[in-house]
Amino acid sequence: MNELIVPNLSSQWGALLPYLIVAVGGLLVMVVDSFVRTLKKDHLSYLTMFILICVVIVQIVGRRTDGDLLGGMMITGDFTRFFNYLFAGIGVMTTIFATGLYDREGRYRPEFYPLLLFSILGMMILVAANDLLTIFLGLETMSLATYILVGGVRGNIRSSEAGFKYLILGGFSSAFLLMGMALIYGFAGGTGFADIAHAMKTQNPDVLIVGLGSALMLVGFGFKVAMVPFHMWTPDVYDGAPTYVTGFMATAIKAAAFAILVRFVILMQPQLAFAWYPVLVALTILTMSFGNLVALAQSNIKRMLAWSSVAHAGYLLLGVVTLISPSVGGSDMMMRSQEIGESAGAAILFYLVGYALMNLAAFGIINVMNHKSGEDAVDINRYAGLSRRQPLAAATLGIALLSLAGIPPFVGFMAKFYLFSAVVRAGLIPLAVIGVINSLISVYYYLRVLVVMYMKEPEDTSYHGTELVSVVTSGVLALLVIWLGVMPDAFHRAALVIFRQIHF
Amino acid sequence: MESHATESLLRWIVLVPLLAAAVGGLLNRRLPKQVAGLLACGAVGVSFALSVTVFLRLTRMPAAERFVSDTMGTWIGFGNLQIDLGFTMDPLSGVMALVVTGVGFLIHIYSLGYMAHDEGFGRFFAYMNLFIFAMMTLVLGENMLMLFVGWEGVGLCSYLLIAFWFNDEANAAAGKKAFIVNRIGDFGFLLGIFLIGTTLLPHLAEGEGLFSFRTLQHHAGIMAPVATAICLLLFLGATGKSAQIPLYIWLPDAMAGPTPVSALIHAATMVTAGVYMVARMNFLFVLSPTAMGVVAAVGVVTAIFAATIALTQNDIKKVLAYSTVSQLGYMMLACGVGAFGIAIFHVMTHAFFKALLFLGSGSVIHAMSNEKDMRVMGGLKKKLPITFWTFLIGTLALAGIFPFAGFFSKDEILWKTFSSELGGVLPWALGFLAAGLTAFYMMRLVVLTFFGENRASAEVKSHIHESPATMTMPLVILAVLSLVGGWIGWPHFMGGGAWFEQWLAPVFSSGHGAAAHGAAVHGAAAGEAVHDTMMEWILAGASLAWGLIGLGVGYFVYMKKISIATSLRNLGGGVPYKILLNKYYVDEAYEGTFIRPGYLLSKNVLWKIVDAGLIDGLLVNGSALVVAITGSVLRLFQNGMVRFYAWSFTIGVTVFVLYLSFSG
Amino acid sequence: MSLITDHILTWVTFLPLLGSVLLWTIVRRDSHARIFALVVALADFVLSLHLWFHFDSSRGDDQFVEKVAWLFNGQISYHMGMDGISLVLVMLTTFLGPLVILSTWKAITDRVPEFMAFLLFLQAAMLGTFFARDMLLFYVFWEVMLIPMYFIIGMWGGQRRIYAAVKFFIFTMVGSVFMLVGILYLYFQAGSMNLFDFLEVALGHEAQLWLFAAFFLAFAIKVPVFPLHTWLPDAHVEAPTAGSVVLAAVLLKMGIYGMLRFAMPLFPDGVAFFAPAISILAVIGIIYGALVAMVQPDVKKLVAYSSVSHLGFVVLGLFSLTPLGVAGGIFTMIAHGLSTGALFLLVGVIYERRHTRQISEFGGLAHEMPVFATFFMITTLASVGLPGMAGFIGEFMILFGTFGSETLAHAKLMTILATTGVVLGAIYMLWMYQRVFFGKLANEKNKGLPDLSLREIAVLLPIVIFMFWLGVRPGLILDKVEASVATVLAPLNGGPILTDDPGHHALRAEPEPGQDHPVFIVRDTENQ
Amino acid sequence: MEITLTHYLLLAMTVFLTGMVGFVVRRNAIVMLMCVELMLSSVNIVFAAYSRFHANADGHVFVLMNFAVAAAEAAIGLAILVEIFRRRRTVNVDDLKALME
Repeated sequence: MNELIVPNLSSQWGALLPYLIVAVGGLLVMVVDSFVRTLKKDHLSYLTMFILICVVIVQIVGRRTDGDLLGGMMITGDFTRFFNYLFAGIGVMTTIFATGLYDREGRYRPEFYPLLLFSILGMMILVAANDLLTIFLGLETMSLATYILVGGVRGNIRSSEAGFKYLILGGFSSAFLLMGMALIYGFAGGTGFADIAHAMKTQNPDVLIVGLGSALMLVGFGFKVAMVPFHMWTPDVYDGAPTYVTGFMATAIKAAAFAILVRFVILMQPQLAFAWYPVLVALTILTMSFGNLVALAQSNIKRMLAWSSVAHAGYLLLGVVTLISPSVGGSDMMMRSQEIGESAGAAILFYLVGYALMNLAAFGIINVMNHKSGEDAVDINRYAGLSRRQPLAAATLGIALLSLAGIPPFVGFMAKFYLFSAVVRAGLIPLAVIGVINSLISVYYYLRVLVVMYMKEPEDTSYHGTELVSVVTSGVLALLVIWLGVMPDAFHRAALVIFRQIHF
Repeated sequence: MESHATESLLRWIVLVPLLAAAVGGLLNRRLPKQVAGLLACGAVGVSFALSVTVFLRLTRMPAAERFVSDTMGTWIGFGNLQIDLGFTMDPLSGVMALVVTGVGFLIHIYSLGYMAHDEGFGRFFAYMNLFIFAMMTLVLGENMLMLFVGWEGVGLCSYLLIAFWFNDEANAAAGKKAFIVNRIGDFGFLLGIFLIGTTLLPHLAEGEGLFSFRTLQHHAGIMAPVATAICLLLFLGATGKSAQIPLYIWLPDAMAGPTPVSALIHAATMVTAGVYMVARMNFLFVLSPTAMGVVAAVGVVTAIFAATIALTQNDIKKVLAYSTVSQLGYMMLACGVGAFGIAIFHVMTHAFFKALLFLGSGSVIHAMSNEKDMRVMGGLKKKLPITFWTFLIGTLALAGIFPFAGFFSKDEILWKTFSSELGGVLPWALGFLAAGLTAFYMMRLVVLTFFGENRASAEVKSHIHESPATMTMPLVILAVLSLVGGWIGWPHFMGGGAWFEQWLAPVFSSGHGAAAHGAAVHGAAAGEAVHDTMMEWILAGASLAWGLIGLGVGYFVYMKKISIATSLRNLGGGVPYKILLNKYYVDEAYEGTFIRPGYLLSKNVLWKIVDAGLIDGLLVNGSALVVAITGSVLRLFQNGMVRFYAWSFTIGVTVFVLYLSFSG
Repeated sequence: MSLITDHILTWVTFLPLLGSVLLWTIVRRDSHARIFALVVALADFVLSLHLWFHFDSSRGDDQFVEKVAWLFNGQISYHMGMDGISLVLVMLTTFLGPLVILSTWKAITDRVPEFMAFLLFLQAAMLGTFFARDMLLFYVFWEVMLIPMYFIIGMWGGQRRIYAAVKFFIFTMVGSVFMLVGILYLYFQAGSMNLFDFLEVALGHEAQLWLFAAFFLAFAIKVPVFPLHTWLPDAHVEAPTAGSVVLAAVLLKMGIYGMLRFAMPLFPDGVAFFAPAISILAVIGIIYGALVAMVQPDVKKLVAYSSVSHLGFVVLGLFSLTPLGVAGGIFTMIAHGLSTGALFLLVGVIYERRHTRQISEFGGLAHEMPVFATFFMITTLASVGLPGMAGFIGEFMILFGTFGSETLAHAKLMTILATTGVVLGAIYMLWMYQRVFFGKLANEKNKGLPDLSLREIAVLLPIVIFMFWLGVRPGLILDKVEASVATVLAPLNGGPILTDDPGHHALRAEPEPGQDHPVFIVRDTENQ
Repeated sequence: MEITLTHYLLLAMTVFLTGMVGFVVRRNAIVMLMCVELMLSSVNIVFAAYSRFHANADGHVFVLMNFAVAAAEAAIGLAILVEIFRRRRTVNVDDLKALME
C-alpha cells in the first residue's frame, strides 16, 4: 500500500467539511476576538455555538461519503459522525456554562472559545484517525488545547498547577504512546491502520515488538482515560481546572479517548487479546475499585467527581475487556462472539453518551454555584439546603448524581445495564459481580451530596448560584438523563448500528 | 322443617349479645346508664330465652338425634381446607349454653346494682356482653376453630375486665398476666389443632369441615396413633383456661377485676371452658389412657394444691379464687377418670354456688367500702342478713353437704374416681382430703366475715348496709339453684335417675364407640358396669361426714379457739404457713426462671449485643467502616507530587511490560 | 372508557406518577397539594377497584396483560400483568394510599408538595413492582422505589434520619445488585427478560443455587429476614408516620412478593437446598424479633421489631411450600399491612401530640384519650392475631400449612418454635399497651391531650373495619389468590407452568434424556 | 562492526530510559520538560531507523510532526511555568502541592 495515491479531494469535501468548519471556525473566533474589541465578549460564545451547530447541521444535511479520507489517513462514517455530534453537543454546553460564569464574574477568557474549538477538532480527528500519525496529531491537538484550558486562568495558582501537572504528565505519557507507535510502525512497516491490520494477518507478530508497542500505546491511552495506575493526574487536574473545563474533560476527552481506545483494541485484538487480557482485567478491577474507594473519602465535590470519573472509566474498561475477552476474540464461536462484541461496543457508546449527559448536568450546576470569594464551589458541606434555595438546581444535581450511581430510571442505570449485560453475556460473571459491588460502593458518596442538599438546612455559608441559563441548560440535560433512562432503545439500536461500522 | 327454625335461632343466641356490646361500646357514655344497663341485661336475657327455646326443642328430639346446627357459610375455605362459620347445639353445649346465659343473666342484673356508681358503667356492660358473645361462640361453635375464636375471645374479655379499673397498675398487670398465661395454653391448643388437622386432612371427604366436631368424632379412629400427643397439647390449652397446674397463676390475680366479673368469668363460666373442651373432645381423650392419666393427675393435684393455699389467704376473693382453682381440679379429675358427664355436672353446680359465693362476697365488699381483707371484717351476719344466709347456702354447697348441689356432683366425682379403673384409691384419697380442706377454709371464711365482732374502722362501719334488690335478688335465685340444682343428678343408688348424666350420655357414649372403633383402650366410663351400691353409700356417707367435720373444725377453730389457728401458723417455725401464704412461691419461681432472665437476655444480649453490636455494629457498620478506611488509606497515594505520580506511572508501565515479556 | 380499561394496569400505575409530576411542577401551594394528592390517590383507588371487580378468580394466570416491546427488539418489554397475588397487594397499596395522605394533613407542614409528590411517586413504583412481568421492568420499579422512600425518610424524618435513610438505601441496594447480575445471567439463558421465558429455562443444579442465593438475598433484605433486618428499626423510627406506614404496610411485602413470584418458582433446586436454612432463619426471626421488640423503650421501634417477627411467619409459610402456608403468607401480608400500618398511624397520632415515642413518657393515656385507646387496643389485638380478626387467619394458615409440610425438613419442630411467637407477640404488645395506656396518668405533659379528631378517625376506621372484615370473611382474599398460588407453586412441584400465552396453561415439555432438568427434589425427612 | 537496526533501537531505548529516569528523579520542572523532550527524541530515533529499514517515508513524517508537537508542548509548558514562577518563585515540582488530597 505504499504507492502514492493523490487524494481526490473534490469528492471528499463533504466528509471533510465538519473538520474544516471547526478548524476555520477556531481561527475565525481568534480573529474576531482580536478585531472586535468590546468589553463584553459574549458574542464569541454565540459564534462558537454557531460553529458547533454548523457542524451538526452539515453532518445532518451533508452527503454521506463514508470511507477513507486523505489517502487513508482518516476514515469517516456513522461512527465519527456520532462522536462529532457528541463533541459538538458537549462543546455547546461547555460554552454556555463558561459564558455564564464569565458573565457573572465580569471577567472573560476570550482565548477559551478558540481553544475549546481546537480541542474539539483534535477529538474529531482522533476519533476519525485511520493512521497512527493521525492519532498522534488528533491526540496532541486535543491535549495541547486542553492544557491551556486547564492551566490558563491567569492569577489562579490552582489552575496553573493543574495545567502544569496535566501537561508534564501528559507529555510523559505521550512519549510512551509515541514509542509504542514507533515500535508498531517498525513491525508493520507503515503507520496506516490498514498496514497494521495487513501485517498482523500476514506476519507472525513478534511479541516483543508488537506486544511492547501495543502495551505502550495502551498506556498512553490509559493515561487519557484515567486508568489506574496512570490516573493520578485526574483528581488534581479536575480539581484545579475551572469547573466548566472539568466538565468538558470528564465528558469529551473521556469519550474521545475511549473511542480511539476501542478502535485500537479492535485493531490489535486478534493476536494480542490473550496477551493483554489478564493485565487489562486486573487494571480494570483496580480502576473501578480505586476510583470508588477513594471517592468515598472526598469532601470536595470536584475531586469526588474526578474519582468517580476514574471509577466510570473502570466500568467502561469493563466494556473494553469484554470486547477483547477470549470468548470474543478469535474464538470458534464466531457468530455468537460477534454479537457479544457488538453488544459490548454499543454499550460503551451508550455509556459515553449517558455519562456525558449526567456529568455535564452535574458540572453545570457545580459551575454556577459560588460564594463571596469567587472560588469554585467545591465543599460538599456547603451545598447544605440547596433544595430550599434553588430547587431546580438541587433536583438537577440530584438526578445527575443518582444517575451516576446507576439508579433507575436514569440513563446511568441503563448504561450500566447494557454494559453489564454484555459482560455477563460474555460469561465474565465475576467481573460483573465486582462491577456491581463497585457501583454499590459508589452509591454512598453520591447519596452524601443528596443528603447535604436535601436533608440539611441551609446555612449562611451555603453556596448559591444565580445563572438561570446554565441551570436551565443543566435541567434540560437532566430531563434527557431521564428520557434516555426510560426510552433508551432507539438510541441503543443506533449505537449498535454505529458500532458495527468499526468492527472491521 | 321444624329444625330449620331452630337453626337460625342459634346464631342469634350468639349475635344478640355481640350487637348489644357493639351498640353499648360505640355509644358508651352517650347512653344513659339505665338504657345501657337495660340493653345489656336484655341482650343476655334474650340470649337466655333463645337458649331455653332451642334447648327445649332438643329435649323433644329422640335422644340420639339431639343436634341442631346453624351454618352461616364458609369461614376459611382454601383447597380442601374447609372451615365453616357455624353454630351447633347438642345436649352438652345446650347445658353449657343454659348455664352461661342463665348465670350470666343473673350476674348482669346483679351488676346493675354493683356497678351503679362506676363511671365506666357503659364500658363495663359492653365488655360483659362481649364476654357472653365470646363464651357462647366457644360453647356453640361448630368446629374447633370457632371454639378457638370463643376461647381467645373470652380470654380477651377477661383481660379487659380484669384491667377494667386500669387506673391501678396492678390491675392492668393482672389482666395482661391472664391474657399471656392463657396464650401459653393456647400455644398448646393451637398445636393440637394443627396435629389434628394434619392427621385428618388427607382422609377428608369433599366438603367435610376439617375441624368440625362431627367430622372429628366421625374420624376419631384415624387420629388414634397420635391421640396422646393431641390430647396433651389440647390439655395444655385447658390448663391455661381452666387454671390448672402449671398455668393456674393468673386466676388469683384476676380477682383484681370487679367482683361480678370474678363471679361470671373467673368462677362460673370462662374458667370451665377448659373442662368443657376436654369433655367436648372426649372421643379423643378416651383413645389415650396416658392423656387421661395426665388429666386426672393434674386435676387432683391442682385440687389439693389450691385448697392448701386457700387455707391461709386473707383476701376474701383470693380464698374463693383458690377454691375455684381447686374445684376446677375436681372437674379435671372427673374428666381424667372418664366421667365427663359428672365433670359437666360439677361445672353446672359449681357455677351456681361459686357465682353465689362471689356475688355474696361482692355484696360484702360493697358493704365494706371495697375492703377485701377478711381480717378487718367480721360480724356482718346481722347487718347483711340476706347476703349471710345465701352465702351460707353457697358454703354448704361447696363443702358438699347433702342435699345441696355440691354434694351430688362432688360425691359422684369422688365415687367415679374411686371406682374407675383410670382412677383409684390414691386420687380418691387426695380428692377426699381436698374436700375436707374445702369445708374447713370455707368455714374459716364465713366465720371471719360474718361472725364475731366487726373489726373494721368506724368510718367503714357506719356505711355498712345491705345491698339493693338488684343485687340480693340474684343471690336468692342462685341460692335456690345451689340447693336444688344438684337434684337433677340425683344418683341411682339413692333412688334417683341421674337424669343429668343420662341427658349427656349420647354425647359421651359416641366417644366410647369411637374408642372401640379405634381399638385403643377400653372405654373408661363404660367399664364400670357393676354398681357397687354398698360402696357408694359408704363413700357418700364418709364424704358427707368429712365435710361436716371440716366445717365443724373450721367453726371451732376460728370461733372458739383462735389460739389453735395461731399455733398452727407457728408450726414448724412458721415455714409451712409462710410457704402457703406466699402460694408456694410459684409466681416468684416463674419470675426468676423465665420472665426476668428472658427480659434480661432479650435486652442485654439479643438487643444490645447481637442486634446493635454484632449485626449492626460489626457486620453492617463495620463493613462500611472497612470500606471507608480503605478509601482513606488509598487516598494517601494522592499526595500531590508530580514525581510520585510519574513513579506510579512508570511502575505501571514496567509491570505491564514485564508481564508481557514473561507471558509471551 | 375503553381507553382506560384497555390499559388499566398502566393507568393504575402511572396515575400517581402523573400526580407526582404535577405536584413538582404546577401544584405548589401546600393546601392545594394536600387535596390534589388525596384526589389522585382516591382516583387511583377507584381505578384499582375496576381490577378487583373484573378479576376472574378462577384463573391463576395473568390478567389485564399489557405488553409493548421496550429493549432489544422486544426481548425486554413493558410487560404488565396481574394475578391474584398481585391483585390483593395492589389493593392494599391503593387502599392505604389515600389514608396515608390524609394522615399527613397536620403532620407534614414543611415542603408539602414535595412530600406528596414523593408519596405518589412511591405508590406508582410499588404498584409497578407488583404488576411487572418483565424482569428488567421489575428491577427498574424495584430500584426506583428507593428514591422516594429515601427522600421521605431523609427529608421529613427524625433526629437520625440521614443515617437511617442512607442505611435503608444502601442495604437494599446490596441485595438488589447481585440480583441484577442474576437477572442478566438468566436473560442470556432465556433469550428474553420475560418472566415466563425464565420459567422455561432449564438451569443446572449449581446455577440454580447461585441464582437463588442472589435473588433471595435481595428479597430477604427487603422483608427483612434475620439477620438482615437492622435497617428496618432505624428506618421506621426515623421515618415520618406516612413513611413508616407505607414502609411497613407495602414496602416490606415487596420482598415476600419477590420471593414468591421470582425466587421460588424460578429455582426449585435452590429452594429445596436452602429451604431448611431459610426456615430456620424465619423461626429465629419470629422469636428474636419478638424478644427484642419486648425490650424496646420506643414504641415505634417496638412495632418495627414486631414486623421482623411477623414477617418471619410469612417467610416460614412461603418455604413450607404448601399452598396453605403460601396463601397464609399472602393473607398475613395483607393483615400485617393493615395492623402494622394502623399501629404506625396511631403512634404517629401520639407523636404529633407529644413529640416523643418513649414508652416511659406515657402511662394512663386511656383516661385522656379513650377513643384513641380503643383504636389502639383493637389494632394491638389484630396485631397479636386474635381470632376473629385478620391476623389470626394468616398465622393459622401459615402455621397449619407449615406443620403439615412434607417437603420442609423438621416442619413440626419449626412450627412448634414459630408458635411460641404467638405467645411472645401477646407479651410485648400487651405489655406496651399496658405501660402506655393503663395506670395513673402520672406524666403532667399527658394531661389534656386531645383525643382523636374526626380526620384521624376517618383514617383509622376503614383499616379497622377491614381488620374485622377479613377476620370473619377471609374468603375475600383467599378466593382471589387460590388459583394464583397453585400456579406459582406449580414449578416447585413439577406441575404445569404457565406460559406467556394469556389464559392458556401449557405443560412443561418433557425433559430430554440426559438434559439437566430442574426437578423439585423432595428432601427426605428424618425417618426416610 | 556493522551498525544494524538493533543498535539504533538500543540507542533509542537508552535515551528513552535516560529521559524516563530523569523525569522521575529530578525536581526541577524545566529539567523534567527536557527529559520529556529527550524521550520524544528517542522515539524520533526509532522512527527514523525504522523508516530507513522499511524504506518508506511514514517514519520521517512522524518525526517531523513530532518536532512540531514537542515544540508546542514545551512552549505551553514553559508559559504555564512562568505563571507559576511568578506566583511561587520556584520551579521545584515538589512544591506544587496546592492540589492534593
